[in-house]
Amino acid sequence: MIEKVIVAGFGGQGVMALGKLLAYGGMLDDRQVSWLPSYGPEMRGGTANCDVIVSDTLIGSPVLTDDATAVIVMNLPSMDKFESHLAPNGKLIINKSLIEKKATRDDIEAYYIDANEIAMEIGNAKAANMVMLGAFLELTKIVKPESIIKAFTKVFGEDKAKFIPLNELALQRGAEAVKEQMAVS
Amino acid sequence: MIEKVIVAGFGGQGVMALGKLLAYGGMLDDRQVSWLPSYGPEMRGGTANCDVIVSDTLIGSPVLTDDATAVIVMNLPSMDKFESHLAPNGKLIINKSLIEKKATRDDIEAYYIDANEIAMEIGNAKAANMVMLGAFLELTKIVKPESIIKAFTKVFGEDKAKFIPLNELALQRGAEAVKEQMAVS
Amino acid sequence: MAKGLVTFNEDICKGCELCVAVCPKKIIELDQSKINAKGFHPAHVVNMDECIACGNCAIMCPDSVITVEKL
Amino acid sequence: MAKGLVTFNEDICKGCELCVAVCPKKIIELDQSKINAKGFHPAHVVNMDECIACGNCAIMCPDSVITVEKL
Amino acid sequence: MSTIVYKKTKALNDTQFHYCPGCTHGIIHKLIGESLVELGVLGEAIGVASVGCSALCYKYFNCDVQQAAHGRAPAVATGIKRVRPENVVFTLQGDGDLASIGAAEIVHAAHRGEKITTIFVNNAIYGMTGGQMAPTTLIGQKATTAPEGRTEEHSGKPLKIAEMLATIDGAKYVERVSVHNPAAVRKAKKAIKRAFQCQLEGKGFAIVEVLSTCPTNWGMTPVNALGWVESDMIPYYPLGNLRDFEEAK
Amino acid sequence: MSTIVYKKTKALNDTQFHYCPGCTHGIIHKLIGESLVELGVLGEAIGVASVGCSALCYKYFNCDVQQAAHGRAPAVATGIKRVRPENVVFTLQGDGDLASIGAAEIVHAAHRGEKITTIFVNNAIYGMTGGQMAPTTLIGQKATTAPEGRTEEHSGKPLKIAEMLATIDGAKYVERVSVHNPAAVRKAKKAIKRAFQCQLEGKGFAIVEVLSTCPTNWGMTPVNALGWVESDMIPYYPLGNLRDFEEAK
Amino acid sequence: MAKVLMKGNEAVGAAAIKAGCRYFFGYPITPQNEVPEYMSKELPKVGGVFLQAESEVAAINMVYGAAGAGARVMTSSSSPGISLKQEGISYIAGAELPCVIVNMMRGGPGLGSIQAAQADYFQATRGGGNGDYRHIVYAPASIQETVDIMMEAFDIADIYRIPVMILGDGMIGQMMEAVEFKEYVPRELPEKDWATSGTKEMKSPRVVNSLYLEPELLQEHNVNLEKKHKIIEEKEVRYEATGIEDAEVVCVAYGTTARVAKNAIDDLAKEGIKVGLIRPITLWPFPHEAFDKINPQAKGLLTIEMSMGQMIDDVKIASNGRWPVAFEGKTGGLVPSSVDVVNAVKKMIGGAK
Amino acid sequence: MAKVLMKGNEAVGAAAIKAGCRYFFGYPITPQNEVPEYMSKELPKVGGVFLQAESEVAAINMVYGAAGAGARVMTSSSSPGISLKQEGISYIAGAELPCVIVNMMRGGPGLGSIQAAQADYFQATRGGGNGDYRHIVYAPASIQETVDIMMEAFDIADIYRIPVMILGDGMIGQMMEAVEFKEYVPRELPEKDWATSGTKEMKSPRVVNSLYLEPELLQEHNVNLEKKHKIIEEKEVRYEATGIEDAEVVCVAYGTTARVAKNAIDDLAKEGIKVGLIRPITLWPFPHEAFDKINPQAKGLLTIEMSMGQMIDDVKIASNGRWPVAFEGKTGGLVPSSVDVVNAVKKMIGGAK
Ligand SMILES: Cc1ncc(C[n+]2csc(CCOP(=O)(O)OP(=O)(O)O)c2C)c(N)n1
Ligand SMILES: Cc1ncc(C[n+]2csc(CCOP(=O)(O)OP(=O)(O)O)c2C)c(N)n1
Ligand code: SF4
Ligand code: SF4
Ligand code: SF4
Ligand code: SF4
Ligand code: SF4
Ligand code: SF4
Ligand SMILES: [Mg+2]
Ligand SMILES: [Mg+2]
Repeated sequence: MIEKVIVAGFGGQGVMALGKLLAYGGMLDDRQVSWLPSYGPEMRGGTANCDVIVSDTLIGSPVLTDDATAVIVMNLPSMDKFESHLAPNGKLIINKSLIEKKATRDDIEAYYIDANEIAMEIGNAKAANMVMLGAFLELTKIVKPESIIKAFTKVFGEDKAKFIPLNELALQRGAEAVKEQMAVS
Repeated sequence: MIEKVIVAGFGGQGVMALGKLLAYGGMLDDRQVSWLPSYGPEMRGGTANCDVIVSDTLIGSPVLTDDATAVIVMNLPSMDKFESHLAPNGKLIINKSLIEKKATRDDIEAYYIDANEIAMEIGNAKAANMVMLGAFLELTKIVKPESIIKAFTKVFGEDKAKFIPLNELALQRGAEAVKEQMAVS
Repeated sequence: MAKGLVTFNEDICKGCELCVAVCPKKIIELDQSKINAKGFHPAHVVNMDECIACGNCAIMCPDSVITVEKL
Repeated sequence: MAKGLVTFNEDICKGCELCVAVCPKKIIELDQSKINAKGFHPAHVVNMDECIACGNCAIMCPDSVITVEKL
Repeated sequence: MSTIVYKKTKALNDTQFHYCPGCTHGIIHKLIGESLVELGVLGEAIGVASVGCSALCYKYFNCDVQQAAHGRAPAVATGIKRVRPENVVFTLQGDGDLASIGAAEIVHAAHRGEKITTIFVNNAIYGMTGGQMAPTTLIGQKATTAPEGRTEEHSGKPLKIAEMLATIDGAKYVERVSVHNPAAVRKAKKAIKRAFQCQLEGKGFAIVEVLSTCPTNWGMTPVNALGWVESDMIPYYPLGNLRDFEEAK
Repeated sequence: MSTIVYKKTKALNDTQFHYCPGCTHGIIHKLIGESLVELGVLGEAIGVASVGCSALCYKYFNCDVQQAAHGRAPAVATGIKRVRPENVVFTLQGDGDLASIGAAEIVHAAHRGEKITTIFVNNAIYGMTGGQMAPTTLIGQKATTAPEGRTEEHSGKPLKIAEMLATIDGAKYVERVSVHNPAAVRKAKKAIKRAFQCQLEGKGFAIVEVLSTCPTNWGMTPVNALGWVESDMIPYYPLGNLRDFEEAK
Repeated sequence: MAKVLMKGNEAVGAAAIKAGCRYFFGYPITPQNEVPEYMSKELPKVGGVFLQAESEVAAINMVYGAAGAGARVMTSSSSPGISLKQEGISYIAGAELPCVIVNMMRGGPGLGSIQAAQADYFQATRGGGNGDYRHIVYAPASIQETVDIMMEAFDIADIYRIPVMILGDGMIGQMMEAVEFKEYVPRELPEKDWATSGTKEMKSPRVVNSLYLEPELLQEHNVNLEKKHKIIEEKEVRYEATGIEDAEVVCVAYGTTARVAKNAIDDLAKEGIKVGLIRPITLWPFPHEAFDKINPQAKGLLTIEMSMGQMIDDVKIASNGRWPVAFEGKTGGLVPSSVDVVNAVKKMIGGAK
Repeated sequence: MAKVLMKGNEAVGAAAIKAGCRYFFGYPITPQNEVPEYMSKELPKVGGVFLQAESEVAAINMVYGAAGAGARVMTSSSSPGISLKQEGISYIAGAELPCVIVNMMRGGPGLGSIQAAQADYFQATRGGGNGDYRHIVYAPASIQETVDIMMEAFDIADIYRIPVMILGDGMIGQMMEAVEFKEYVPRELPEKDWATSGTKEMKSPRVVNSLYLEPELLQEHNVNLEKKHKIIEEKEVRYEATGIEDAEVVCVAYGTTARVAKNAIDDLAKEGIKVGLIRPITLWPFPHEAFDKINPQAKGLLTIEMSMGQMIDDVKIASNGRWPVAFEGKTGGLVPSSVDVVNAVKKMIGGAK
């Protein structure tokens, strides 16, 4: 099993954190993992993305160019940039709240998640990234959601433990949202 | 014809100037020439020496190690250091005014010049280097004394022209001093 | 009091609120109803009539978003 | 006035004459009759009786040639 | 009829700044541009970009610019000015650039009385690299390389560049200003103009230290950052003129 | 019975100095050595030799010495002192070394309040390399790289290091002295001792600028060189204390 | 110890502290900022000192001073900053002081970019500073390897009294991987009887120095250094070599590009093309011996670098005419893809199979 | 013009001024001090500017500024000073600015000695700075050649927009030889339409820069630089080769050591031993082509350097396994004697004949 994921969005949308949680969770599930960030020249307000690999076997290059198995895009510029990085049959998970466009390739699977709306519903707009992660986990089963939750305090520190319930919920809601689409698609 | 000369003494004894005049004079005589200085760590009061080559053919390395055809020593430490640099049959020209020792090698020709005394006699202790140069020229005939005199203002500047007569005399006296020894030796 | 006309090049506003903070008439706000291409709520004047064309907002705007005219 | 005894480590004197210049009694001179191994005329006191053991010469000597004793 | 009270200066092109929202680097760019235009020397200007958040300023100014190595803008400007004394040469440098790695270069540009103008953006932090301590970071201020806040025992007190350079005779114009409110910005503009005037009159080296914000690395909103300049920076870094064309005391 | 009025300090070994006749580098060596002995800290001392005529001073001192790259002695001393705060660390630097290439390092040792002592030998010239202009070369003074004499127009006025560093808070002791006559030498010794005292008390950075001669490159006799210090150097570089353990003004 | 997920830069700091490094002098530069940041947080907790120097030049000279005083000390920077340290590194090598220097390389020349590159190979292996000197260069390819090497590097530096460089790149510095910290077991280390510490305990004065005004003495010093270098070349070479005895083509790559090469080699294996890999772990000393084991009938060697081709010089020297040497690379922050490598290999063996 | 006897360092200055160089930024260091000293005296006379910078770092950045402003400009230093210039040189190469840099090498590493050496070969030819860049390196062997090359160097720098290094050594700098100044005839030079001069004449703003934050753009920039390097490798290689077609042994040496080699070759000829010489005049680009003309039956190549062996890497690459490569050298300020070379050659051909 291997998942090579690109997570991309504006700075501030939590794409780096999403990637770190995924990688940490993967490690807790005893998988090989790598996480590789990439920033634009802006310190704030620019674009940010990271490459995450979770795999059963030794990881070669941590860089994803055109061999991503999944791409999670939080905003439009990211979608424009990274859709092409998907391998055939890869999964494109789109934050529908901010991206009106549809996937342009037809050799991939596209999923549309109202991440911001869902996050607002459960009480915190900042949890949109967790909603997207929930969707991704549901689709790939590469890491157990419990492991992500275990990773939470490791990545953000013990004092953030109070946010766990919210984030658990966000993962669930993301999973549910994508399940509906898996059914219809 | 080729002469490879090491000139050595205390800083201040004019060994560099001696070498430069020799090289410049050689050039005026249409020979190939090189002059290479070497200083100790002291700015003043230390030892100084230079290697001069005057030759009819292209000069290879300007460095003299153990192939000097002549060594002109102005003080004792220089003699101790450079006598061994002479090639067999080379000429060691010794400033007898400051060096009481005799040459230790017997495969070379040694000449003893009372350079400081002679210089004092003609009125300037600083001309001791020119006395030594006079002796060397007489021995080797590698450069015409007239060419040395022509070189004088080139090396020291036009404003030093007034010293030419003194220096001409010093060259002559050096030549005479060595001639006596050539006779006896 | 002079009257002012303040225009915003909304596309390049970064929503920093410096203009909001320095307006003596407190008539500038971020427009929560809009998001520009850079992902920010752009600033706008809510009550242009009160503008005194002091220029403070424009002087402080780091991104040269604002033009102020005296009418 | 105190009397002094000034000794010179002649071998390492550089003949700079700083001691000569600062001696209040003007009793130090370079010894033109000697040349040390370094090629200098070393300094010496010409009239030790006049020495007041002020230490100026020794203080100024850059090469620690001089020792001054008060008798 | 309407008259323009404020409009973007033509010394800046239409490329959008990469600076963070509310970062006062942008205000300082505007002041430099406006000064050059008002003095009528934009066409003679050659800027020297340093390494820091303003490294990319060559993308924005409507004048020639050379991008310099970190800290070396005054040396680069010296090279330019000695070749082209008729041009107007300025450097735009951050506090990491000028006060830390480039301390020798700025001291010696001042020492030689180099006829250049330096705009020194003091935001008490390394902006571009993500918030490390600068020589100008205040006591108690946190930085990524001073996680518990700067202490005097470990790092000394913050360096006062304007005061230090004012002791050097060749620094003929030295002033510290701020851009934390419109009045301060207006004063800052005057100082920058006068610093260019110093160069135009051939007096010598001119520097304006501008207290500036870094909301991102200070961890504040842009508006709160302005407040911090007033409440914390200005008390330690007093505003005012230290040299106005006269000799050093 | 006789008492010793003056005897060579035991802080110096018997290796003969390579300095030119009458060069006051030698006097300064003696003062450093005597101070260390009198304070009883020779055994704790670690010197840092710079690059200049005194580069070889490690051959002479009876204490540990590290030879530093040109201008970087304060950085090397910082490295030593941070590792061994209980030792007494000093740098011995020329004006080319400290005021020119090493300007950033000295400013920042002062800025951090590094607990080291710097003896700064200002002879207004590059001695070791043969008489090039230093930042401290006087106006009109000739140097091999200022063959017509230094001019203000081309190179600015000489840099006053003591005055400049005295503006930095971490520089807790700053004094300028001279060694052109016995009285001056005695004062210089006091200053050097107090500069070490500053370190021993953990106050911060201490520097003594010593006006020194370079008869060789000034083209003077050693005695005339002393006279030139008095007639030409001291008027531009006034002697005296600028900081005595208190805060910067 | 359990595995943790760590950024390369932080892992560098953590490993150094575990190995007893207590002094860090550095200056900020992307993409290695997490090294000083980590050290500023963690060193004080173990009684060490983190100091942000005023520049890279000052930092390396502080390292010189601290190393000369007997400390375990390191610095870290990235390409332009490492350029500024060259004089200081030359001094440290000349004075035979032990220290560790990390270079997380980025694109160049000049200010270049902040993205990962491997374009400082020449500088690292040939010495960008003046004079005849060498320093050991390790090029880890994963965070785990970085950590393991860091923990050894200080011992190696002490044993040989030589600077040791860890040559990573922005990617190694910025990426996160799982890593396990083994217990640090020091080698047998020589006493630092050359370190300046004051003469109090009646020891005779010690001098840390690289100045030898007498040419004969400097030559002698250089010959001694060279002897040391030869021992290091014999004893400290490290590399990974796989499938080279029967390979059609052998890839030579270090660090990040070696990982890309591995992907490509796996892909090629699926197509039945046998490709070997030599991954130098020490860049100096370069693993010349590995090349003697290469299939003499191999069609060629393919050097893969994130540069315009620098290690290729060493590969050519090692090959010594035995095989053609080709190059595949990207630079400026770009990373060659496994497809690039696959294609390059196919080109060497004459089109697709 | 008539011949004059001149020190190498002064000849450097005189030739530069003849070639139109009007700006010099430098910092004192032995054994090249006569270069700045000469310039300080002579440049003002021709309306130029000599400026003593506060450091080598400042000097090279002043050169960057002046070159960027369109000037003919140079700097000069010796080994440790050149180390300090590495970041700046990398910037100049990155921004594609023309300038001339003189290095009169001395013994190293570190402070080393003030005597002549050739131990900065790696630094000069591989770039001691960061990133993928190259600069042309000329290694003259006599004062006359130094002068001739100096006068061309500025044109070459302008044509390729690249720094040009003159790699001499303390001996070349300090010695005097007879020299004749030919009239400077400039090549056809491209307009400096990239130089910053103000936008007054309605030109659009110009930027001198080495920063390319987008990896794709930096890679493109690097590829363009590489194309330029290839052209230089094709067109600007210079060397002297004598007697190599039928040599038993070929010496490879540059600068001062080439002169020693010549003496030795003459001595060996007297003994009936045929020894050839390849004397690279450009060290980069290295004269690989010369090696193709060497007698295939030659017993070996002997590299002679005033170092512990640096150019030997290039000789090995050029030899590509065709001949054994041996080394003879001294370092630290010592110069190998012709006897040393004679013995080394004899050893290669198997004892005395
Ligand atoms: C030689 C070198 N060292 C370090 C860096 C990394 N660096 C880039 S910007 C910067 C400092 C930025 O701080 P500052 O000058 O205060 O500018 P700001 O971003 O705060 O405006 C540093 C250290 C570099 N590019 N080059
Ligand atoms: C990096 C570097 N640049 C230049 C030099 C050459 N150099 C040796 S000593 C010196 C300056 C000496 O002047 P100063 O510091 O005033 O000491 P002084 O000899 O006058 O006591 C210089 C430039 C060097 N060794 N290293
Ligand atoms: S011009 Fe003045 S009053 Fe009008 S909106 Fe701007 S700040 Fe407010
Ligand atoms: S100051 Fe400018 S950028 Fe900031 S909110 Fe106002 S208009 Fe927008
Ligand atoms: S001690 Fe005083 S009086 Fe005596 S010789 Fe010395 S300087 Fe003169
Ligand atoms: S001061 Fe010292 S060195 Fe100078 S002359 Fe007197 S004793 Fe000799
Ligand atoms: S990091 Fe700070 S200084 Fe840089 S642009 Fe952002 S706010 Fe401004
Ligand atoms: S050159 Fe000058 S400073 Fe150096 S030892 Fe001689 S007199 Fe003293
Ligand atoms: Mg800053
Ligand atoms: Mg000096």
